[in-house]
Amino acid sequence: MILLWLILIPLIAGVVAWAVARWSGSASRWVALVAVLIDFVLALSLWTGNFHAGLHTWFEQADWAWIPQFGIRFHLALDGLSLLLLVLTFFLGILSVLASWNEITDAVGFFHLNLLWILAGIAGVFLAVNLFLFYFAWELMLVPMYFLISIWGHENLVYAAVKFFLFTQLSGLLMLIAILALFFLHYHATGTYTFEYQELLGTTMSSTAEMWIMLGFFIAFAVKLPVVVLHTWLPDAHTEAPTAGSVILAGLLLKTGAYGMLRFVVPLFPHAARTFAPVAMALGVAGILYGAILAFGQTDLKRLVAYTSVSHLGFVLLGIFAWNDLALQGAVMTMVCHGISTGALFILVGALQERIHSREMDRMGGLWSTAPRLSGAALFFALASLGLPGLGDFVGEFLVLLGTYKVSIVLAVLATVGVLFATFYALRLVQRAFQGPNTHDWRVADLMPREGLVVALMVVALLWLGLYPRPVLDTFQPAMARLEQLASER
Amino acid sequence: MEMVPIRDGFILAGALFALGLIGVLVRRNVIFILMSLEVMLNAAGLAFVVAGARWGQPDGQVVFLFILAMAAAEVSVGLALVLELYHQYKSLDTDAVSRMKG
Amino acid sequence: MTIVFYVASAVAIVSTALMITRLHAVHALLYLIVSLLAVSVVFYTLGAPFIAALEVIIYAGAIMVLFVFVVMLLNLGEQAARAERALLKPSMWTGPLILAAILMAEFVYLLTAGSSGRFGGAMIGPRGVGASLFGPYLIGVELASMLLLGGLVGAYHLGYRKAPKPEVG
Amino acid sequence: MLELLWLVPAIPFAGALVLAVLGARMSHKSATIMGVGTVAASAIISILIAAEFLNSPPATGMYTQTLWTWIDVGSFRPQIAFYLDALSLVMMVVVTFVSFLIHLYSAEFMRTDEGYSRFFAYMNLFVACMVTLLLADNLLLLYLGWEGVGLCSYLLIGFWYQDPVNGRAGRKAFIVTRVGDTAMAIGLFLLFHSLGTLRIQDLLHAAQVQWSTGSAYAIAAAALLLGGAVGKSAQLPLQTWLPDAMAGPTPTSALIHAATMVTAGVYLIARTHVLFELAPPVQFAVAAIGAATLLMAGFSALTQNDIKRVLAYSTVSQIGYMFLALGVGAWGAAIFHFMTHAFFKALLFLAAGIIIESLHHEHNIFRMGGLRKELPIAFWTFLIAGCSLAGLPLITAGYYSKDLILWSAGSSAAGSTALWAAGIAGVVLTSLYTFRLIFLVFFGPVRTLVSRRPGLAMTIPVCVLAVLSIVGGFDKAPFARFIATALPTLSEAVGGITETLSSIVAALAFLCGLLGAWFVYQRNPTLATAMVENPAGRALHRFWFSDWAMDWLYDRLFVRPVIWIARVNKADLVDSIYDGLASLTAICYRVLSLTETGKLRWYAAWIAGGTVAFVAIVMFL
Repeated sequence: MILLWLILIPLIAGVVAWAVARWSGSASRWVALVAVLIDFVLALSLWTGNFHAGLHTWFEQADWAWIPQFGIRFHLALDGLSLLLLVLTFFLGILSVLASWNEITDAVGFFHLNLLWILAGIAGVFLAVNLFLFYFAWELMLVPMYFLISIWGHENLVYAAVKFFLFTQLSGLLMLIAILALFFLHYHATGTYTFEYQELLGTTMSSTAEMWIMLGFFIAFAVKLPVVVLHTWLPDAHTEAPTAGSVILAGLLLKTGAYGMLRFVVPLFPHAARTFAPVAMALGVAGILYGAILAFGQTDLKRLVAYTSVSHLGFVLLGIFAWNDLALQGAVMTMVCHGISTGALFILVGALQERIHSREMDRMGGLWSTAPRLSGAALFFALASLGLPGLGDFVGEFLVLLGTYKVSIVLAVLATVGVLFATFYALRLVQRAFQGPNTHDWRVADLMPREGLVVALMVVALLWLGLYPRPVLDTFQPAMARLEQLASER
Repeated sequence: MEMVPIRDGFILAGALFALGLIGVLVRRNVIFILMSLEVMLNAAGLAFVVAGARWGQPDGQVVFLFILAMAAAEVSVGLALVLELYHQYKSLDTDAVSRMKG
Repeated sequence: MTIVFYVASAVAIVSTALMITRLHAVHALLYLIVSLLAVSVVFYTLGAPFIAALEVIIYAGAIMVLFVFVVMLLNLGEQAARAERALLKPSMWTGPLILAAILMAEFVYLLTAGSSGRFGGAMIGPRGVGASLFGPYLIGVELASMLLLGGLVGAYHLGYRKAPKPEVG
Repeated sequence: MLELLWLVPAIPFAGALVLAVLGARMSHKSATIMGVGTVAASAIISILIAAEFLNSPPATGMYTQTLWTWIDVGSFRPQIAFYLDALSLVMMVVVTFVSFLIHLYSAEFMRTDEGYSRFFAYMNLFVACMVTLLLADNLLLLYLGWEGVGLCSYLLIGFWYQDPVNGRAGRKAFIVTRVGDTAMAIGLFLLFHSLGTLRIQDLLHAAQVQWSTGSAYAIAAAALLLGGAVGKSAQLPLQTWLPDAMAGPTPTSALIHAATMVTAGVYLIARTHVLFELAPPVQFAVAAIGAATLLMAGFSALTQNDIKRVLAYSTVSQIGYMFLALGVGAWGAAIFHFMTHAFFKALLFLAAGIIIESLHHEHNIFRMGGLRKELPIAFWTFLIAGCSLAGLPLITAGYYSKDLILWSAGSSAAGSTALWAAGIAGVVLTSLYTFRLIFLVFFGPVRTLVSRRPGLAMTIPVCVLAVLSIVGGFDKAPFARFIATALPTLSEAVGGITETLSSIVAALAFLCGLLGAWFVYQRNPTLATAMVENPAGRALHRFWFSDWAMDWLYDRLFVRPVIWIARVNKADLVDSIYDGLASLTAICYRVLSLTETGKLRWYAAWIAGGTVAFVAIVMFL
């Protein structure tokens, strides 16, 4: 039941927030904040409650018939991986509500409606274990995101929103085809209609069919992740979106792609995934290097941060397809930490844009002298992004590399060079924007208490993940072990 | 009583339809176009009646009735539009009314 | 009966051809009425007297009256006919003629290919049609009535002009 | 007492945190207390620990303190744990003590800087990271400290961030050292996968058991670790960042870029000496790199005119000596030289800092002169440190440590006469450039007037370090005995150079350099200019001055291509595929919209045509 509430609360609160905005914008904000806080507390309570749950299949389940003839059920289930990503979802949800407190001034109610519905969709994606429901949730998070970009975005918003929509929608349809193909193949094999994840797990099919269906899923998730070549929607969407949109895009939406790969692509199609793994890993490494070089070349601060996502998510892809305990846990760790560190960078860039109305690094410089706390925070998160040991990202990336080394030395070496490349863009970001002479004579306000709180929370989270990541690792360790076992069983 | 070959009934319907089409395509005056449309609808109805008569069933005539109703509705709206058009453009030339050009 | 069918058919085709070539709208209307009456005769020969009657009453009667009213309202006279002549160039006929010829050929080919044989000769009167209309086709009738209502509302809306305020004398 | 070990890095870290968070609101005084006090506490604790360790050494000669398990994934279980033995103890005590002195000095040196608290935050963080690096029980934790000190180095080089030149120098330092770190990270992967652990002691033990001498794994692992070491310690071919790093505040140069951080590479190699012993080619490479670097940097130092750059090159050169020692298996000698070097090089920088501050931040040695009378404290301390650097026989600490290295290079089984000769040539060069500096700065006519004399907080540290620069070498024998509990002793070859011979030659080499410098820069000042005036001399001068054109080479080979690619590809070429798709669609749209003529008859004609076509398809297919 609690799982259903996790999704329902934001859905309902979204409507309420929309309704009360008629009278007061800040009431709408408070409604959104309280709703996300409740969800966060619920998720945390699930975490503490299941901390020592061990190797159960699922910690928690909720299952209702929906269209039973076709095996469509409203089936939610939670394991360590989902749990962790849910906690991250609502953590970033709180921060994005706080971050857009002052930024959004028009259509406040509709903004929060969209924001909360995206969160509900993401929670649905992380919880659904019925493929039909999964697809439903997958689409649910897409449309509000489109509105978020196209209504509250910046200069080039229509272009970015349409590009985002086309890429994700097309890939979503591809996934739908793959889901249906799997559905019918399973019907042919067993004679029952079902969309249930658990039942589809052992579907027998020819290796060609397996490869094609796997590719359908893979491409759908690869667009979201984004894997290089399919990544070009990302910088535009991230750059044009409002701060909350960027945070959710980078912190959560990209993770749904990685989650899909972990939950569906490899366990459902283990043989095809194994055949395909070298290509996927090579794509991951290409993403790491290519994203880093692109990030290095940007002058738009937000675009730079957006390309770093391409680079970091390359590690996730690499880790998933290296498919051993080290790399997998590293991939999940990278997902979590990237969500926080990149989300924080977007929040800071958003705060900066609110102050100087520009994202061009050429128009900045020397901001440290006028906004030291903002600059110091940006430095901190840039360092996290370049993989400084002691901060969360390092743990994830190191584990991924360590695991990859076991599988392919060449790719591990190239990816390690990618870590070096991260230094280029991270330092460039800090030095161009915050250091150097203050040629434009900026006099800007430093972080306000509300922003300071947001940033401080993220700093603490990253330090914690970097120095004592064991609670987090232990949470999803059984889930990953089970996925591994699923993939190797057949 | 001698019977008419069914083929000839269809040929008549086809001929009337084609003539109506020529009218629609050639005439630029919107009134003529509407009249030609009436001919085409009538031809289509004729084809139904012919087919119904072949099998001795009333269904062809029923469909003709529907076509008739549709023609009536179409003409009333169409002619109202013609009047409005003439008020706005002082012309019945359809080529002159090409503001929907892409 | 056969001869009546062929004569009526010939009249219908010739009058339609004349209709689409007239310059005066009123002339064209008259030819159209002739065409419709001829088709009505055809219906009668096909054993559909009810439809023949409706053709005369509704098509030739009601609908054509509408046209007449409109032509009258627009006050199309000699001037309009001159304008029509300017618009109707001989070169415009070729394309439509070819297109219509091909279409007709296709129709004739398709409609006659499988339908050999002759009419059953049975007369289906209003009773048969009515029974069918209000039996299996009842929903169609309701839809048609909705359509007519729509046409009525549409025509009224389009034709509605704000009446000038009556001057208070 | 030993269980307080964790406080040694923790206290400065806490200080750094407090300063970073509250620094802006703290008063000058409390920032000073926080900045200097924490490091002082750390130094006191480490000295107390050392005292206990010496008085009642643990039975196994080492002490491990485990705080918590850091990561726990499968068999990968690195811990946050500290490991103390003779090697890390020496390093820790030297680092914390020198750090404390330099912090004290900084409190005066930086007093008027607006980033006062930020400076101490960085410096404290550095101490914390450096101690973590030294005490780390496993290579991952060592890597944490390793990157941490690299970060602090970057932050402090670019401390005066408003000048882009400083920022660039910092970035260069960080990136160049990270090139080495990348190699080191790969080395970590290799070690973990072949030996199954990253705990240093277990790892060394496993390596000894599993790998034979000269095995490919051992060579690869040692070579990759060496990559990290040359990056951090500014050895060939990654030495180019250190001279530029002098853009940072002088105390930073003294602490990070002379005394402590740059010797981390030496520490790493000494810590993992087993791997190097198992890989003789790599160990020889260490020696060769050391020898080549000490000579190259020595020549470059001769041509510099910025006082701090001279010292920077001399640091590179001295670390070259340490590498030479490591390469020939004289582990103890390398650590001994690290210690004396930490004292005298820190002192040189601090004294240089006094000079620079007194002369309105003048760095050019040709605009200095005659400071012997003006700044006696600076003169005497600089002279002592300089003599120690150049190796004034019998008195100075530097003489003892360097002498040990030279003798080892000649007599070790892994050494050779060529390496020894390179070392001796290095002594000549060292002596030459050191006294060039001293003569130019302290003798001759006064060229710039002194505006300020150092206060107490700056005087005390230099005096303490001056004493240490002399007495630091007298404990040679006990030091060797102590360090032998952690590191193997030198294996002497039969028939190598005797210690006495080596010492005498080294002393002569020192005199050579001294006299040469005196002759060229004191006795006959026109000679130096004459040498540079002729074409060959000028070319050579330029070549050496630009650090053997290595910067130029790297710029062309690596920096520019990367920047070029990034600039060309700014708009992301992949995106043009999708843009092309979009424009194709737009073209289709434009073509199709031509059919929208707005003419009713045309639409009807299209419908009719479509019907004709459709019916035709139905008919004929």
